[in-house]
Amino acid sequence: MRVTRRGFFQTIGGTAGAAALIRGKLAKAEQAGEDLGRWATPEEVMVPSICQQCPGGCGLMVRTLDGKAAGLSGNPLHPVNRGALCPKAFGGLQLLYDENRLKGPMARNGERGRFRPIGWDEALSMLTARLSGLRAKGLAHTVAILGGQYRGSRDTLWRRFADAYGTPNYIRVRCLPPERPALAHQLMQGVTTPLGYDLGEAQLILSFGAGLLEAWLGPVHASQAFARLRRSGERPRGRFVQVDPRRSPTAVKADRWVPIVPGTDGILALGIANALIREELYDKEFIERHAFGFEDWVDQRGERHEGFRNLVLREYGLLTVSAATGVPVKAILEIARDLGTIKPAVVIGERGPAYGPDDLHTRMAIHSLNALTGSIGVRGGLLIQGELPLSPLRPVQQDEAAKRGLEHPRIDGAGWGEYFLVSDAPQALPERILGAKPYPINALLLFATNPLGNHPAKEAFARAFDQIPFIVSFSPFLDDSSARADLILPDHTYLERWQDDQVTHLAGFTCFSLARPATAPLHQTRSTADVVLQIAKALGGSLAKSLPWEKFEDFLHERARGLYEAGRGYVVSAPAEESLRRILERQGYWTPEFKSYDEFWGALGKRGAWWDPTGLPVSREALLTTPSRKFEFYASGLKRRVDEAVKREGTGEVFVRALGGADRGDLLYLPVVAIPPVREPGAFPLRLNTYRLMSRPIGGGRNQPWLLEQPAVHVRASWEGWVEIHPKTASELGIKGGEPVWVESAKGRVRLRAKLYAGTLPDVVHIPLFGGEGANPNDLIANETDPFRGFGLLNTTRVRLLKA
Amino acid sequence: MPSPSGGGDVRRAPGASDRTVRVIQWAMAGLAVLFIGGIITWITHLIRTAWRLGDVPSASIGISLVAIPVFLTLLGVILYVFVGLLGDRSER
Amino acid sequence: MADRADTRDAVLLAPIELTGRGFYLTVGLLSLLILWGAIAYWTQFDEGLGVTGLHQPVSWGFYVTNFVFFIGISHAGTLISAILRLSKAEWRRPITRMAEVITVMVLFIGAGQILVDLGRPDRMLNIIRYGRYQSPLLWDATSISAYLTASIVYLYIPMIPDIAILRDRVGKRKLLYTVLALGWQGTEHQQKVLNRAIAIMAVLVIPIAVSVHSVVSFVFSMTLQPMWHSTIFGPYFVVGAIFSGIAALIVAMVAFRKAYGLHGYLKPIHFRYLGQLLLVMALLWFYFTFAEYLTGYYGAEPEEMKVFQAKFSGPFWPFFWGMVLTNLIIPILCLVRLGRRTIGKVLIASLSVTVGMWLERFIIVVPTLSNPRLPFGEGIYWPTWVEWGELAGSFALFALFYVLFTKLFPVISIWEIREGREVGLKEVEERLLTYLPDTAEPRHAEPERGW
Amino acid sequence: MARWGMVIDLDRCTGCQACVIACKAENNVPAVGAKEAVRGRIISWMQVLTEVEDHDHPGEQMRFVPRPCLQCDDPPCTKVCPVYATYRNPEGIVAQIYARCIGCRFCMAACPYNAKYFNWHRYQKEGPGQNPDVSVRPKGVVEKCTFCHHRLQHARERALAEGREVAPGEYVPACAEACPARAIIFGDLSDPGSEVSRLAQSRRAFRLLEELGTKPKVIYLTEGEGRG
Repeated sequence: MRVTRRGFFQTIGGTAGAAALIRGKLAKAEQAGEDLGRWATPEEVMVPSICQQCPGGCGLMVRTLDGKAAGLSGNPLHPVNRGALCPKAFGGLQLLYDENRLKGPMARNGERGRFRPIGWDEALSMLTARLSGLRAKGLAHTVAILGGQYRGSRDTLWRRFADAYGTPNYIRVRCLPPERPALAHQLMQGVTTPLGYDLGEAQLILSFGAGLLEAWLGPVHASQAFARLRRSGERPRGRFVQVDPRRSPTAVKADRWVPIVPGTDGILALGIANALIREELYDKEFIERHAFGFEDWVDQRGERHEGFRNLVLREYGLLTVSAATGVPVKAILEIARDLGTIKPAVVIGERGPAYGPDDLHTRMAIHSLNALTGSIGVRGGLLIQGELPLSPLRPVQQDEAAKRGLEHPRIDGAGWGEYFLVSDAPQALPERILGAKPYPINALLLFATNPLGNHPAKEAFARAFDQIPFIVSFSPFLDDSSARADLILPDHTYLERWQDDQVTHLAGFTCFSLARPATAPLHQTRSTADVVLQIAKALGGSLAKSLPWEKFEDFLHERARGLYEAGRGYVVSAPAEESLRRILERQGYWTPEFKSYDEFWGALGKRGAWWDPTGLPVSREALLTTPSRKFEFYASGLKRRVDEAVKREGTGEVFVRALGGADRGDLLYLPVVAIPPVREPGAFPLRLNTYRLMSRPIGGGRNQPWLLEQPAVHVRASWEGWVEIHPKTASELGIKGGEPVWVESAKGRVRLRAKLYAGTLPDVVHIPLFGGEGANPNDLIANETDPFRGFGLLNTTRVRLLKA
Repeated sequence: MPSPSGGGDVRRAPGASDRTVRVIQWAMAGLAVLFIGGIITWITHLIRTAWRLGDVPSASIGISLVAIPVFLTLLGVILYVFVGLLGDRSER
Repeated sequence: MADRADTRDAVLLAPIELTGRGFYLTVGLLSLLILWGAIAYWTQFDEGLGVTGLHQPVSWGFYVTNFVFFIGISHAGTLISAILRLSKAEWRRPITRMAEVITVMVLFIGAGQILVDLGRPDRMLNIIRYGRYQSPLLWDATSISAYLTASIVYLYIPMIPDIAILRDRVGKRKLLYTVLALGWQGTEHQQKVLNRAIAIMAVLVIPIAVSVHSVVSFVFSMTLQPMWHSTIFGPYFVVGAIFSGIAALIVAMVAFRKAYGLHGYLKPIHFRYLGQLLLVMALLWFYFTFAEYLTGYYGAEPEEMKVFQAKFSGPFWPFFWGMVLTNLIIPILCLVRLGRRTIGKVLIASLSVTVGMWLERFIIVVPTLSNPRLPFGEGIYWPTWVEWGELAGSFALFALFYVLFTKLFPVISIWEIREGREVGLKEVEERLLTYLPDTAEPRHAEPERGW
Repeated sequence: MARWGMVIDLDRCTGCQACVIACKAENNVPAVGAKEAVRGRIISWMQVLTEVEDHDHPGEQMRFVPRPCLQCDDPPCTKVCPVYATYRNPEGIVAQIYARCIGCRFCMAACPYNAKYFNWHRYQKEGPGQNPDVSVRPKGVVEKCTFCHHRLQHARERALAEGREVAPGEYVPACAEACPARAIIFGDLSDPGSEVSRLAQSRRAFRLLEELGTKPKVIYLTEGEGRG
């Protein structure tokens, strides 16, 4: 055997080792003693927590051994997921133990991007000094707080802090606000809380582009409902139709996949409505008693308005619809007949990102199908989501500076002009900060959001960030945005902090989840909620009085008291006990399980959630709270808001253009989508469609190797992003599967691996958002604004493919 | 069949080295016996395990029925050659 | 009589007495390749099998192909020399030892490939303690160890007279030769013992050799994988082994004929006979391949067809058609008319067959694994420098063993040549008479004298 | 003796891969990294295969098939192991002895379902956040799904401590526990009353590569209109 240099040294080391061996014998005796201690079976405690990888809000049960987290599983008692989990949940442990988490607060050292670690006191004093300085100079309104995708008491706390501090600019950067009702539901039904989809009891589900089984609002809850739809055992197998430009895993599981030109979902819905009306398959009883604006009608001033029925019959014949959407007439007819005959049916039109340019009318058109099938307010259709009886908080005390600050208009212009229907418009933020219209931003707080990485307008945001003198980030990881921050106060991960979650979009029951810290914090991080309370105390005055709580735990403790006193609902327990209590409740005896609130709070902390399965107003009155107490095809609520805005701002031209076309008159308020002119391909022939993956958490999960390695099931890919191309299109361009290609749009170009996938329309290519390491598709997506959600349009960009 | 002459005419006087040569030669024979004996015990060990665990004993017995006689004949040939050649010198 | 013979066979003893510059050159080159192989194996041992090109569906690749290939070459020796001895073909005399040496040397390398292929070579002894006869690998271990002992014995016994000659003639390594010569004086009794031992070994070694390669094929045919699980694998591998064995033997013969100037002993007639044998084996090999692929194609099972397409038109087409070219077409073109330049043609044919047979083993092992039954994802396998290094190292090690052997012992059996000169002619004549129909003699001819 | 088996209802399964990641988290299966994954060395004991019915345009008819180790009753892999490192234990689970495996990978070549995975490198060391009940595998050994055998031992210890039999449903592997659509039903096939054996007789039941005679104990239920 050739003696290598290393081999030579090893042999020398060996002989020296032998001498040590004898000495080692003595040391070994007492070392074994302490080993025994280590090997004693550790104390195993199961701590309930909430998974924060997506807005689903599933209950976790964290297995801790001697206080250290060693395993995750679903909380069997939690009503949202009943012990099941999706793949993302298991990334939680890798998130917790990720080595390059920020170990403690850091301050900028020289130019942006270079940091020096500092202590918590110094960091908090820096932040407090800056905030109190701005308030003193009367610039309270120039502080902006960007919040990401989270719900529950942390949102209430931040909103309360902003009101007490005096800044109107608490802006949420997310494409779908789950705790607010969908805009279409609000305008057509007047509801103020989100509607629950009772998918488990439905017999037919028609979903327009919503990835139910992938990355919709609660994939685990939706998957359980899908399983009951298919195999509930008591009733025949339910049907599921998915309308999607891409054969996503949801479409693969559907009985019928309807490939459609991206952005034309509304037109297809109107085509189906046309077929329903023409073949008299719609729910006549519901329409006559509970619908307004279906037939032609005359208003008080005697003007005649054309009803939804005649408009649809005249404008949206099946041939025109089929031409615009690419869906064959036979398919539209079959879907309409299914929708008309199979009861109960539910139509889902609540996709995360926008459908297309005219997103509001698309969603209203899809929602009108729910009215035509009479599935509003019935089991298996759309149900009202009850209110959580949390105890109310004392009103916010505002001093002079706060009042003056709140008089200023919001920096992102939400509620005004083009965005008058929207509560947050992050899309408009970069231009307004750069232009300092109506005022410059002096301080920016980033919480649970990464606009420089995950937002289509990320270049504009980057330029805007340079204008802002003082940026604070609460991110536990150094992502693109926190790299530009001046001060980083890293938050705990969700397994290390107190937290709650008020889950919406569920089949009728209201649910409040509570998470205790599963393990002691691994590094010098602090929960941001506690940091906000400490800053409020440090700023003193009305802020300290508005946010009097010592720790966030006390805040939750106070809020949860309302659940105890509500006289309904239960802390989740094993299904056996629960069903007994449910039967009692149906006969009217609700028996309190706990004698005192502390006992209630202890049980809530041990079991993880409170829910109220029975308080369920299924009646239609609760669901139709429009001015006419009916389902309004002609959205009079929208008309009223447009008239108010015209009165308030003088000209109505700005938002009429936003609502799609100047001279639309009545069409503005009807669920009707203009048929787009056929555009010749031009320089960028292909359309880009983006989508979210089931195995990718919010923010992309770049530090969770398990998830990066196993992203997609329909396309064999791992670790890096990819672009799905139809084999025919690929062969025309001479691209072979697995080859890197350039995907180029007007805005930029990105290098991705090509995957041949026939489950798509030939002229559409698909890129998963957060696909993996490597190129970021946001460099590609054109920075077009969706006026109804204040977020970017993610699937209207046109691209072309080049061999790399 | 007359045997080829083979260079046998030059004989060296038997001395100390002669005894070492004989010892090495018999050691080689012993080594062969040891090697083949080892293989046979290994095969029997395998059969016993297969029999004890009921792990398709038929296959292993089949193999050993063939393998062990083959090894024994090999050993036989080696010893036959050794005895034949070495033994011949002493008897003359 | 004896001294004249001494001078005539001096050329056989030359390589042992004096070592020329060529020897040091070849040993230097070979040890360079061995160094590359050693470094390759050390990195693999250190970092794990991940440095090779193997991956999830294709868990076997280069090393298993090499294993089957080298065990295949080992059949050159014993089978050919045993068959030629039994059939008393006189032209075998200068060839038998060279063939037997190939067997012994290449068996070590072949068995070594399995050890190189192990993920945990440090646990090799588990085979001894927890061995399990149900696994074809254990059948391999048994039959290869039997074959190794048999071929060592079969090499050593015919060498004893030559070692005695060396003991008396060569000044160097006196102790080694005296020990190994087992006191051979060429007496009547010793000659009888020797001949009988060689006869027994010649008979014994053939079944062992056949068993070795059929058991090597059982490693594949005992599984349920498409294009592995077929009954033809046993004989197919044995035919392939003899085929590649003869090719390797010819290459070795040409190499040593040139290196040690053995033109007098390895004459074109030898190469002509071996060439014809090679041609017969080529056709026989093609028959087996044709039979296997036809049954697979005609049956058209979906999994079989997937592997079939992968070989014929899929990613493995260059290897498959390369194999057919080198194993069939080149040998036929070269060997059909062996007129002038016999040795050149036979050398080309056997070199192409050696490459072809390696390709054939590769085509058997890898395509089946890279097209699994379930949609697991096709794995395209391509070896890395580690695997090429190991292959080069194995060839170099085999060549080094061989060259060192020729330095210690004569590569052509001297006493058999002499026996051939003195006895051979008369013997053949008598034997011929026994074959011819007995015309005048009465029926009760004296009984046939032994074999 | 119990004969543990699993029924996977392909009609309920949504191909979400929760079972894949749950299995990795429970059994400390390492993520092999980008370079190794590109070379096709991902270790995932449970793997969701995508069966494409017709090949000329993939993506038309597709089916998600979660494939753990099927714990065959007549396993082709245990037959070929030269050192007894993989064997079928009395409870029907095909077990793997990591300390004895010599890494010859014969069982990987023999398994028609490719359910065996090899540690080409040393992919992970002992670290925080790992499940202490399952050993971390060194480089050079083969590993496979063991139906979360350590959970069976836990359940058996608990049952022994409480002096009772292991209750049905007490021992459930990580994939069955995590599946959102409850498509993976696990239980004792030898107990006729269990849901697993009931579903095994359903008209929709079929086994993967049944013609090979390996008698797998993971039974699949087809999609489509059939009852049961």
